[in-house]
Amino acid sequence: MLEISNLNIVFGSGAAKNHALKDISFRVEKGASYGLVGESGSGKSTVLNCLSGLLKAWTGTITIDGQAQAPKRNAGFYRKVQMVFQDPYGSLHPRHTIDRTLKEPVMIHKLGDANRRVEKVLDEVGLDSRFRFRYPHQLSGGQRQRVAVARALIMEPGIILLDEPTSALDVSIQAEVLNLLKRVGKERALTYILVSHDLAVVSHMCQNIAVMNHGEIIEVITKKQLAEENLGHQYTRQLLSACKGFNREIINDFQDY
Amino acid sequence: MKDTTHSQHGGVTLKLKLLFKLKPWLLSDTPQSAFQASAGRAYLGLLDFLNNRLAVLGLLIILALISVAVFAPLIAPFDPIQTDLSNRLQPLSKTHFFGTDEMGRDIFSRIVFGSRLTLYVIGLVAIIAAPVGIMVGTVSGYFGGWVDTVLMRITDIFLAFPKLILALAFVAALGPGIENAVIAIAITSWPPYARIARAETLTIRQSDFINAIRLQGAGPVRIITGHVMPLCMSSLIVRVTLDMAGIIMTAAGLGFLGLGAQPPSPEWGAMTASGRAYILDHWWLITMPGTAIFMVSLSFNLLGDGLREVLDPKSEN
Amino acid sequence: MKVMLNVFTPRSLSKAFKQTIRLVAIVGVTFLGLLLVTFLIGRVVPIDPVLAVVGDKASADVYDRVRLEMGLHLPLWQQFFIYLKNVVSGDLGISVLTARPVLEDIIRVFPATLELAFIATLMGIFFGIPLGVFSAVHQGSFLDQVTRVIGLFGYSLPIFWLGLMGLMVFYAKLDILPGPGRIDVFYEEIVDPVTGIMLVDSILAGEWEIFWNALHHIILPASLLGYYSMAYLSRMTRSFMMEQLRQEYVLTARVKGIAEWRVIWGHALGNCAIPLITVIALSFGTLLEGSVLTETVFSWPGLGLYLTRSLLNADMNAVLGSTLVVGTIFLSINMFSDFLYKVMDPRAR
Amino acid sequence: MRSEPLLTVENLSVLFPSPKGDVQAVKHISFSVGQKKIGIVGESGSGKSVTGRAVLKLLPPYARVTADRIDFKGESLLDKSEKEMRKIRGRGISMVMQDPKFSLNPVRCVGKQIEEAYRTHRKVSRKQARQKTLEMLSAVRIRHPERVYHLYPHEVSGGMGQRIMIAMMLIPEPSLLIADEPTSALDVTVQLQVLAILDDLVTERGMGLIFVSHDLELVASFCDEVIIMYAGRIMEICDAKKLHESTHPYTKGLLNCLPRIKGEAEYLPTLEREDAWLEAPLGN
Repeated sequence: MLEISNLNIVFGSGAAKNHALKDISFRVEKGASYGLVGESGSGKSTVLNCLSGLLKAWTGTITIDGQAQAPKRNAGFYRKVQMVFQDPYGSLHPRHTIDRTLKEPVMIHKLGDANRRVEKVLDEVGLDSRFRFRYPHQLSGGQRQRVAVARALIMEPGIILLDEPTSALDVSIQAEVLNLLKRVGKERALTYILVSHDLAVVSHMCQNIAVMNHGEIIEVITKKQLAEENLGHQYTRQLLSACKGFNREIINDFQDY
Repeated sequence: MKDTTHSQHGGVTLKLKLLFKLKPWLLSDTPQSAFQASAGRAYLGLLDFLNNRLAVLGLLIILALISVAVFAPLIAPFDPIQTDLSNRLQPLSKTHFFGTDEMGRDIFSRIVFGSRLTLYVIGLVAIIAAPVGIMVGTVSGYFGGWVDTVLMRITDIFLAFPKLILALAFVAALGPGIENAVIAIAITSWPPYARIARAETLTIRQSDFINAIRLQGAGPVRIITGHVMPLCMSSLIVRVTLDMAGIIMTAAGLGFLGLGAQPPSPEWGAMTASGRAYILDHWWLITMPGTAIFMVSLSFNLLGDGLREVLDPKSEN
Repeated sequence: MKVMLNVFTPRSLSKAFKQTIRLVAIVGVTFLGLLLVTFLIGRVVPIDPVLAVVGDKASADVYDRVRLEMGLHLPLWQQFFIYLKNVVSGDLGISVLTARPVLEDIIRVFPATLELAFIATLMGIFFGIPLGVFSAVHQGSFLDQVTRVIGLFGYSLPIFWLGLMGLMVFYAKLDILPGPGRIDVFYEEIVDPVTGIMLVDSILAGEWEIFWNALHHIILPASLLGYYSMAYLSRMTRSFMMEQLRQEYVLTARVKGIAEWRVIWGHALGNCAIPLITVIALSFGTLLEGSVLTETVFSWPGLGLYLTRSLLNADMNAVLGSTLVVGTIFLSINMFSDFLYKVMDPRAR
Repeated sequence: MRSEPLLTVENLSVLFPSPKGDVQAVKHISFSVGQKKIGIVGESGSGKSVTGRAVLKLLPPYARVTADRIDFKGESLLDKSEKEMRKIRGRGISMVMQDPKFSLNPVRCVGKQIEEAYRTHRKVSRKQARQKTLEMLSAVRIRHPERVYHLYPHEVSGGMGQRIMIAMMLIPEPSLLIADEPTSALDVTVQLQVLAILDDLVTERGMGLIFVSHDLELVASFCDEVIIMYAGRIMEICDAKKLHESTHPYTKGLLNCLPRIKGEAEYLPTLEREDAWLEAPLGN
C-alpha cells in the first residue's frame, strides 16, 4: 500500500518561483495500478521523482507499507520500489553489457546467486540468453525497454513506477511492452504507478486515474467513468475529445486551463 | 547468423580452430560471456583505428620512440655526454649521421638518449595530471553545490595563467632542472582535464541510466567510479594524447630557455638553444633536435586525432 | 497560451544585475587566488629575499633591519595581506635587475608584446576562420586537407624552433628579412614612444623610413605567431561549423530557398560566432604565452623577454610581477569574452 | 471534381551507402499529390521522412536518389540544378519540421527569419516585407504579432514556435507544403490547435499538403488520403475515411495494437510482421 498526502514541491525562489506540485494526495492499494495523466508541465513526472527519492526538497508525507519515507531513502526502500524510465536509449548505461546492468543491483544489495537471477528475469521479460552479453546499442528500442523492465524486476520490488514507459516507442512495440507489463504485474501482484500523457494507455493499464494540470490533481476518475465519458471536470472532457483525433468543429471551443 | 558453437570444441582442436574461429567469435552478435563482449568491442575499435592510416603512423612513431629509448645504448654509436673538442661542428657524415655539436658530441647519439628524457617527462606528467584532473572533475560535476564551486574556483585560478608562464614561475621558485619542470608542467596540466571531466559528468549526471542506478541504491563512490568515469575516459584519453604534444613542446621550451634539463644532458630543447649561436653556418645543430621534437609531437597529434575518431565520434566528425 | 514576453521587464533587469554581481564575485575570487599563487611561489623560493636586497656582505644589524622592514617576521597571512595591499596600490616591488619599479618596467615593455600579439590575432582571424569554414563545408576536399596539415603542424612545431629556422632561412641564407630585434640599431631611440607601439609611433612622428624598417622586423615574428593562431582558429572553426551544419535550422534555411552562401556565412557561421569569441580570446591569451619564446628567439623587447631575463637573473619581484600581470590580462580577456557572450547570445541574456 | 496533381513521384528509391552495408531507406515508391491533404504514415525507419526530403532534393550529398519521375506542376525536378531548385524551395514546395526548438535559428529573432523567407522570393522593400510578416503572424492566430516579431526562438512555447514555422513556410505562398511530424512534440490540445490553423490555411489557399506522421488515428481524421509505409515501401494508399475498413494486414495490425479507451481486452493484439510485405509489389 502506498499513500501520499499533501505533497508539495517548489522550485526556484523569488520571481522565478514555481509551485510545481500543490497538495497532491492519493492512495494506491497493493496490487492496483494507478494512473497519472496530464499534459507537459502538469507535474505528473515530478510526483514520481518525489516518490522515488530522486527529488528531495518536497514537503508532505509519503507512506509505503505503513512506513513514512524521509527525503533520503534507506537501502530497504530500493528493494520495494523500482522505476522504468521513458527513454530506452537513455536509461541503459551505453558501456555496460545487459548482464552487468542487471547484475549491479544484485551486487549492491548482496542478494547473491546473480547468474540465476539474471537468467530468470531475462526469461521473464521475453529475452533469451543471446541478449545477455550484448551492449544496449545492439538492441532495438523495444528490447531495451524490456531490459529496463528486467532491471526493475530483479530487485523483486512490490511497487514499480512507470514514467511514460512506451511514449518513445512505435505503436506495435508499445503494445508488446504494455502486454509485458500487464503480465508481470499480474504474476507478481505488482503495484504500478503509471505516468502518461496518453489517456488510452492509462485507461488500458489502470483502474483509477488522476488527471493533473498545473501541479494539481483536478479530478480522479475510474476506467469505467472514462469509458462512459462520465467526467466531472471540463478539462478532462477537453483532453478526452482531443484524444479522439482531429475534428475541426470542436477545436475553436478549446480553452486554456 | 554468426557461428556461436566455439565452446563445443575442446583441447587441441580448439587451439587449431582458434585461428579460424577467432574472428566470428569476436564479431558474434550473441556473445556468451562478458569477456567475449568486451573483446568484441575492443576488436571493432581496433579495426576502426587501423583504418585510419595517419593514426597508425603516429602510433608507429611513438612505438619507435619507446624502443629507441629502451635500447638507446645499443643504438647510439657514441657517448652523448663525452666532449671531443677536436671533432666539433662536423657536418653530416657516415660516422656522424647528424653531425657533431659545438662540443664535438655526436648529435645523433644525443637525440637517441634525449628520447629517454622526453618519455620521462610526458610519462610522469600524464601519470600525475590525468588522475588528478578526472578525480576533481567528476567529483565536482557529480556533487555540484559548494563542492563544485570550491573545486572549480581552484581550477579556474590555475587556468587563469597561461601554462608556460605559470610553469616558468614555478621553475623560478623551485630552481631549474628536469624534475622541477615535470612538477611545474603537471601542476599546470590538470585543470583542463578537470574541466572536461566536469562538463562530461554534468551531462552524464542528468541521464536516466544514472537515475536508474541511484534508484537501485548505489552510493556516490560506485556511481562515480563505475558509471561516470568510464564515460569520461574516452574524451580524456583523446585529450591527454593530444596534450602530450603540448607537454613535449612546453618541456622543450623550458629546456630552450635554460630552465628545464641542465647541460650537458641531451634534452632536445636545450640542444636547440645551444645550437642557436651557430645558425649562420652550422644548420644541423638546431635542425636535428627540432625535427625530433616535431616528429614526436606530430605523432601524438596524429594518434590523438585517430583515437578521437574511434572513441569520441561525436566531437569532431 | 502563455508566452514569455518579459524581455525588458524589471524581473529580467534584476536577473542581469544578479548575474553581474555574480560575475564580479567570481572574478574577484579568482584574482585573489592568482595573488595567492604568486605570493606562495614567492615564499618557497630558495633565494633569501633579504639577501637579494642587502647583498651578501651586509652586517647582521642591517640584515635584521631590512627583514623587519620587509615584514618577513610577521605571520604568513599578514604578509599576504601586505602583499595584497601593495599589489592593489600598484606596487609590485623593485626589479633587482633594472633597479626600477616592476610595474614601470612592465608598462614600458608591454606595448611591444601587444603589438605582436595583436597583429598575429588579426592574421589568425583573417585567414583561420574562412579556412575553417571552407573546410567544414567541403570536407575531404584538397583545401580541407591543407587546413588539416596546417593545423597539425601548428600543434606540433615548437615555436622557438620554427622561429630559429625562419631566421636561418630568411635572414642568414636568403637575407631578405632583417635579423632579431624590433628595429635596426641605428634607428633606435629616434622616435619618441607615444603609444609604445613602434609601427604607430613612427607614423605619428612621420618617420616613414623607420616605419618600413619596423615593419620588416615585425613580419617574421608576427607571421610566426599568426600561423599558430591561424592553425588553432581554423581547426576550431571547422569543428564548430561542422556541428552547426548538422543542425536542423540549417535545413530550414535551405527549405526556404535562400542561397547557399547565406546559409553558411549567415546562419551557420552566425551561430558559431559566439563560441568563436571565446576561442579568439583564448588564442590571444595563448599568444602572450607564445611571446615568451618568440621574443627570446627574436630578441624582441617585450614582456616575454623581460620575464625570461628576470628569470635567469633570479629577479623574483620581476618574475612574479610579470606572471601576475599576464594572469590578470588573461583573466580580463576571459571575463570580456564571457561578457560578449552574454550580450551576443539571446539565450544567455 | 478531381484536381490536376501538383506532384507526381514515380519509382523513387533512396539508398544510404554505409561501410556496414547500404541502407535502402525508400524502395520504388510512386504516388501523386493534388490540392488536398495526403498523409504518409509509418513507424520509425519506414522511410516516411526521407521521402519528403528527397522530393525537395535536400538529402545529404552521399544519399543516392533514383526515380523515374518527380514532377512538380508539370516540371521535372530531377533535371533541375541546385540553383533552379532554390526557386522551387519555399516558393513552390515548402516544409515544416518536427520541433521548432531545433528548426528555428536560435540567434535570430523570429520576425527576421520569417521576413527572410519572403524577401528571398519577392523583390519588396524591407517595410513591405515586415508588413507582410506581421499579417502572416496574425494569420496563424498569434495575438500580438508586433511583440512576437522581436522574440527569439527560446522565448516562445512549442505551439507558438510551430505556428511561427508555419508562418515562415507559407509566407512565400507555396503550392505544396510538406509537414514532417509537425505536431509530434506538442501536447494533444495544442497539437489540434496547430493542425486547425494548418488546415484552414491550406484549404484557404488551395494548397496541397503532405502530412508525415506516425500517428495513424490522427492522420485518418485529418487527411483526405493516406499512404501507409513500411520498411521503405508503400503498403497501401487508401481514402482516409475508409482506413478503418482496410484489409491490408499491416494496416489492420497497426490499428489493432492501439490501446482504446473503450477497450475491454486484457492484452493488446500484437503485430506479426510478414516477410512478404518487404517483397510484394504495390497492390493498388
